[in-house]
Amino acid sequence: MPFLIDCPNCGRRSPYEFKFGGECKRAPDPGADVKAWCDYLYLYENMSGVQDEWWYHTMGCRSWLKIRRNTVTHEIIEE
Amino acid sequence: MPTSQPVLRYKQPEKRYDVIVIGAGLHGLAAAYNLARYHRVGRIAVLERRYIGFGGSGRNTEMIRANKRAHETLPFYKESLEMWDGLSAELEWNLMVQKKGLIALAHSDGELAVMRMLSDSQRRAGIKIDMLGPEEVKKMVPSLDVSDKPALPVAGAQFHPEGGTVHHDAALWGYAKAASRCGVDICAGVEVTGFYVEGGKVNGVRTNVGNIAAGKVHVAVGGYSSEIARMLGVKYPVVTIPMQVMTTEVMAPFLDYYVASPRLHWYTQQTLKGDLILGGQLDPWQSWNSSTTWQECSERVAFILEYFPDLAHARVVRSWSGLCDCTGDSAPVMGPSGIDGLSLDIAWGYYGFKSTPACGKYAAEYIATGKVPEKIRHFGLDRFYNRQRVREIII
Amino acid sequence: MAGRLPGCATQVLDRARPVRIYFQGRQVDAFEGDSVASALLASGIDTFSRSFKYHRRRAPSCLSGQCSRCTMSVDGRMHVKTCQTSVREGMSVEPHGSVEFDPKSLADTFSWALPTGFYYKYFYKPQWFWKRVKEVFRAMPGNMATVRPLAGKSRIDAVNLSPEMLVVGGGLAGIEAAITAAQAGVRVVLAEADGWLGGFDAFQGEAGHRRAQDSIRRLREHGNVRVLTSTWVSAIYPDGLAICVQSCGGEGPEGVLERVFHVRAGTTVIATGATSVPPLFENNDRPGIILPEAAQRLVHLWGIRPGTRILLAGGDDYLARVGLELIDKGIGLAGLADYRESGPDEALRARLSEHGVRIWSGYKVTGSHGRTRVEGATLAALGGSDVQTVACDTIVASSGRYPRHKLLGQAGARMAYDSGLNFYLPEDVPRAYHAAGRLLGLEDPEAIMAQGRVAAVRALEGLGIDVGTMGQEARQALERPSPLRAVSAQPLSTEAGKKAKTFVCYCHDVTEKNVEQAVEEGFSDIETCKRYTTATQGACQGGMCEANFTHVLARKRPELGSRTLPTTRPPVASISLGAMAAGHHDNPQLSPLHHVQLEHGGRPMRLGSWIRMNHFGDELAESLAVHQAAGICDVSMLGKFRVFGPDAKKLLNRVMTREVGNLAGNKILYSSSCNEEGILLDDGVVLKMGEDDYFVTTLAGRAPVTEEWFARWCREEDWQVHVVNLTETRAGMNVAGPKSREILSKLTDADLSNEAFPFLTWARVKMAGVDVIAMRMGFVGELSYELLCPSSQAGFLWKRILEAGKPLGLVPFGIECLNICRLEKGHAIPGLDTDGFTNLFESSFGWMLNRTKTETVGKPMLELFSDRPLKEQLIAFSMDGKSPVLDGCLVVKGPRQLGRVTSIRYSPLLDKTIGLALVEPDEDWREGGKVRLWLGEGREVEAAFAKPPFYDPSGGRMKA
Amino acid sequence: MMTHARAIALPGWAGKPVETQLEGWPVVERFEPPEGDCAVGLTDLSHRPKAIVQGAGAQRLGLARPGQAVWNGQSLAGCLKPGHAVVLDLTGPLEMKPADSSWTDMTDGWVLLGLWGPLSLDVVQGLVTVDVEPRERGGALFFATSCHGVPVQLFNLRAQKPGFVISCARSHGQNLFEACIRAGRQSGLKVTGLKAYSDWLCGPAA
Repeated sequence: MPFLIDCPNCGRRSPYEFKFGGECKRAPDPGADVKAWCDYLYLYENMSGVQDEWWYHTMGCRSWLKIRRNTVTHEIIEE
Repeated sequence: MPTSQPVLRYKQPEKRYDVIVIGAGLHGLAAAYNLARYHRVGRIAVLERRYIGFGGSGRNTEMIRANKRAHETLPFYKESLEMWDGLSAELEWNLMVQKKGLIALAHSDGELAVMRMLSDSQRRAGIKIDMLGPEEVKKMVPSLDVSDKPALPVAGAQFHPEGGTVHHDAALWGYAKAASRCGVDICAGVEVTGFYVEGGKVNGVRTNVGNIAAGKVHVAVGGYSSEIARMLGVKYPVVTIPMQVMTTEVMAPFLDYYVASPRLHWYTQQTLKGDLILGGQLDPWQSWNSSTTWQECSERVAFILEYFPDLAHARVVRSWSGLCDCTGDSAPVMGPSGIDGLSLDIAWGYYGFKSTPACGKYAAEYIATGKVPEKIRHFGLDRFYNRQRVREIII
Repeated sequence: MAGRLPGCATQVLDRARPVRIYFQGRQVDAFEGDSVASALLASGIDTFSRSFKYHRRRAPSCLSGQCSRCTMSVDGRMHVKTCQTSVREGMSVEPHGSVEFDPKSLADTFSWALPTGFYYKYFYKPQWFWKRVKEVFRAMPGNMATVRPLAGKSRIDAVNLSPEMLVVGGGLAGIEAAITAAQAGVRVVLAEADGWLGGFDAFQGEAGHRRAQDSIRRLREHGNVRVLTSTWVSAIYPDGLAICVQSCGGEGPEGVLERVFHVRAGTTVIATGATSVPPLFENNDRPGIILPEAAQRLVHLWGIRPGTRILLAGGDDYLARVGLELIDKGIGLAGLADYRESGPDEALRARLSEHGVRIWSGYKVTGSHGRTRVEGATLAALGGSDVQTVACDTIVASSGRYPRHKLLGQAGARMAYDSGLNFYLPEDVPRAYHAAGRLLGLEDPEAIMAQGRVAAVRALEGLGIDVGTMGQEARQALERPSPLRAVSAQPLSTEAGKKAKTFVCYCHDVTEKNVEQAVEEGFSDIETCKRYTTATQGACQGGMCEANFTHVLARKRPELGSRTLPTTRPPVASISLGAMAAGHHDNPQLSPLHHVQLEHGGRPMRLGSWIRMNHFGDELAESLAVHQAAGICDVSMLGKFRVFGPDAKKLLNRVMTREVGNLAGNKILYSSSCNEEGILLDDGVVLKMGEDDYFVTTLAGRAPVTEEWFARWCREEDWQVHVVNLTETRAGMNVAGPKSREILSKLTDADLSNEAFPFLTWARVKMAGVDVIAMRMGFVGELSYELLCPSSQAGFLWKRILEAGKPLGLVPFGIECLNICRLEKGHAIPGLDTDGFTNLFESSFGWMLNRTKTETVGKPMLELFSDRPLKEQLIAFSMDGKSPVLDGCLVVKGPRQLGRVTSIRYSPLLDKTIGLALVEPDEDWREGGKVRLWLGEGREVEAAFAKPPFYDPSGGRMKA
Repeated sequence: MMTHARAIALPGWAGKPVETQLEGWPVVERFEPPEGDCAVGLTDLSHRPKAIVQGAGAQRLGLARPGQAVWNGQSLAGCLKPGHAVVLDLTGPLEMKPADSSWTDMTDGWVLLGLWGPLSLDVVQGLVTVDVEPRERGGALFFATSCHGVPVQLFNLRAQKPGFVISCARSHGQNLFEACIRAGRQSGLKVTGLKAYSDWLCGPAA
């Protein structure tokens, strides 16, 4: 299947209409320690497989979307 | 004349080694070769899940250079660049080193300012660098358009005379051949699937062909480092992103230098064979898929044609991509992993190729001595926790 | 040798319309419909190119755009496939380099000294020797085109298409697929590489011609099929984009040479056909050795005699049929060597014998002879020892068939070798892609057509389109007997040619022996072997050699079992850089004040995507005018936003480092923003326009990122907040200088006095009848008004202000002057004076962090590191008079490199050079300290550390 | 008095513009020599009122889902995403009358081009990469997408005859205009004045 992103607002679009926003991460509490914050900021699961990630539809509806994608095959997994 | 002597010798792995290197790319082979040749560490194996040079080592643009930014790491890149010179003789294999010179273009006063800053840093590190005006660039590259026709005209350039190319496959096979000769076992088709870690110390790996005990394990898997991290239950500061490259049909020699535009993310050079290698931009998203993509290639070509309009009818015959494991500060991770006996040589992004000789040398030194060599001191994982990130990025 | 068949009418040739082209300056007569290659062949030209390594004579062998042995320079364009290029009156054709006499062909004689990978094995020392040798290498390759300045105009267009279905290949299968889809009412694009439709059947003599014409006629009945001929689908990318390059000839003064279709189809039918595999025998590269399809093309398309005494060789009845077609045209045959013991089909054999054609059953060709082209062939009995020599001027030979699979491979399919069929068949074809026709090994035209319909039906069903009874009918048709026919086993050599060269890869002159040697040296994996020998890596990219290369590898390493093909990578057919770039356009952004500023002498420059005015002739004079009278500057590219809704305050408090909540009335809040690491991103102002309704500005050029940034910080919240990017709605002008109030007062009734309109407040005023939001700001250090007016009225207002101000000394100024003035005040610009590592505290913006607010992005990291020493800091310095120091200069202290100058300018007002530097903390950064600037080996200049502002420290002038 | 300025420079080959003034906007009535019939007309409509409507106001426009558009003969409304609509006035008086604070006047922020006539679909298809004429029938359609790197908003009017309006940021106006001309060259695109456009828009159904 071609690598297209199904934008809930705009329909299936070329990924080049989007800006890739990285894997979904959870920020630590504001009061967490240096290790927790640096782990969060600088380390990545960098999944070779399915991961949840953010995409911003720059050329379309200008919304951030959460997409589940297989980073090896580019398959988008519908929830 | 030479007869058909085996150059690549694959072995079946034994049950235990003193050092296991994961990944038969350039860095893994170079580390193994240096260990075997210059350090007494016992039996060494290089485990490779595919074939020699499957990853980034076989999918790059062969560029060697030392014109990086961070003054604390410039000596490392300088040494690596110098090491290429003697390597053909040492490995008894012609790596086709061509220090043809690298011209990096600037397109505005602002870029020139950055370039001057870089050049001065590099000069202070003992690297030969010149700043060129548009007219000087034109003399060196007559086919380059330095007029105000391009949307971003050439405002000047940096010339790095020692920059150039090395044949990547030649380097791979040269290191592989030399490592084999020094007694290193190169085992292809052996996939590491896990690690044995006890009491914070690594003592072996699990593979598809059985367990292998090891005193030390060195990770040199290029773009695949996060897969190793998952086996170890950790994360690395790495995102894997493909980079696209293209090559054209052969043309009579017309381009003597490597020409690049850091601003527009393109570079091009003409190989000995006469084809052009074009490329220079990472894909805009994380991906482990090494299919070629159109957008980046097409955009690179569009920019290149702005400056080389006569190439409009040159023809691209092939494009490919390699996976780059990129850190946020564009510097690698080398040295301790936090696990005893397990050392890292990862996160080289798209500058792993040029760093091979020094990486091999210092990785081997670290593995053999357990002490982090001064020249790779800044590449540790700890830098992410104490605001010591390498200032490699230019903005 | 070759020549036109007398009176032979063909489908593509128009003998009534002669065309003259020029080959190496010599006139060649051709006809409308000829390709350049056919015209040259018809005129008896045998050698088209010289080979890459050995400089052997080469001529086209496929005539279908695959072998790339016919490439030449046409009208100055390099590497043009002459077999795919139509002749045009006056066309000039040049081979790449000298083809008739080539001294470098000595390499062929000395090839014994050049074993596989010789360039790795020799010359590794001494270094100087390699340096010389490589220059020789550079000059050696054959078929090297010369890059020449391009004369004349020729355009390459880009067009987007988004049909429901793309059909690749205009043969019977592709046409049927297109008709089927058209009947279902969907929009179809059909791309065919040749200049005509019909595919394989277009050159199968009368019967084939009738079949093709019938299909084409039925296709033409459908208006919703867009047919693109002369169009190579050069690649399919992971995002489903198919790049289709149409060659358009480039006629007319501004003619279109190529048109690139970027096709995004809902579904794709790939019917790219199959091609004969070139035979393996010694000297199998001589001019005159062609594939059977090429012979048919010559005869049926262009009425050209491939030779006068033709030897057919292979193991397939196809060759016998081609033989009969040749006889039918009165062309002499030297015989048919069929490596099957049984020989050709009984009926075919009888008909050949009738014409006295000699048939060697159980024989294969083992070598060719000749000087400039084939003069004879050696035949050998497969099982026995009999060897014969046959005189012939052409060898039409094939060793089986091979699918044109590259597009399928790019789409993600895997090709698996079927030893029963001796053919590669696709497996795991991804959804949305469907294969059809001869690509699947089909031979029977009925089966091919039925299968094309089935592929279309499946494709339509995949799109969720109801095809009614069509699906059923198509499938039934396919169930007729013998849809799939095995291709005969290949007449493969069992060992490498011993004496002369047997070429596997023609582009790079890689022989069977080279491949075997590589395997012996350990390069046994297909990818490594490919790289070591360079086989399949030439211009044809495996199109002519993959089959034989994988065969030789498999023969050498039978233990590997299955045959794999090298990875398929784009493009399928080489694509010009121009075609690749087509569709890319520089999109500079123009300010609403762009044209009016040009009228006033503005000097434009590109900054990011915007074009701004650097200065208006003399930035020093401009800066003095700003201080002494007044100036006006375009600041339209500042990002401007409306942020409103009940939760607007929450969002702003998150992204801004200062507290937005207490902003009241007509006050301006100046704030900055950081990323999560605490790195300074941006600065701007916030105005409160109404309840829960704010107006926010950001740095010039940052509007798109800011919009995304705002959205990012509420993407996981259920907040009611709306953001509108107003950047382009309102133009911005900064009117600055002691006389600015007086000037602007002429244009408005509003009270602009300091009492009514003090520093850091804003007001809505009507100025020259235009609605303006006016802000009292102090970036340049003088009394100044930032005016935001509707973009379309900006030019009008600018002119009115200039008219009003001219008598008082008002001048327009550019960003150079802006830089001088802001440095006089010591103002830093985020991203210019700071970089991606500079946190808020390290910049000069640290005071903007509201320490009580917890939600600010970046605050946790700033707090965590707040008690540790700074990594760097932004300092100011000055020097008397004009200094040669430029932006980017290093700040040093002995051997230490402390940082760099981020901005430095000469201020004519102060007669000082002043600057900002981003440096490591040092004890010298104190009153009286020295800043050492490195000018090169042994040369440094000293500047005095200073605490800004350098001008009007009390700020009295801007607050006046 | 003309207090407003066009964002787009008209090409010389379009003819000699016959200009009038509408509420301070310079408007090309027609070109001389007359444009005549055209397969594709390209008309600068940037002076027309435009707005973004968000939140409650957007819901009142009666747009059920993103991508849907409503054309009532005077104004066009398109839904970008839930709670976010774009409104263009094509025939009414030259004044943007926001219904409430959920409206933001974008008249000056965007250029607006009419791309109309029998072959306009071909031209628009050449401009953008999305399918602007999907199989599902019914109603006008709204798209936000990229046109050669420029973010654009596009309406497919679907009012008996093929016609589109396309808008983008003012600073990209010239880029978009030139992209339209490039894409339309093959189809015989003409740059027309307002009259031809109005005749087409308000004239009898084709």
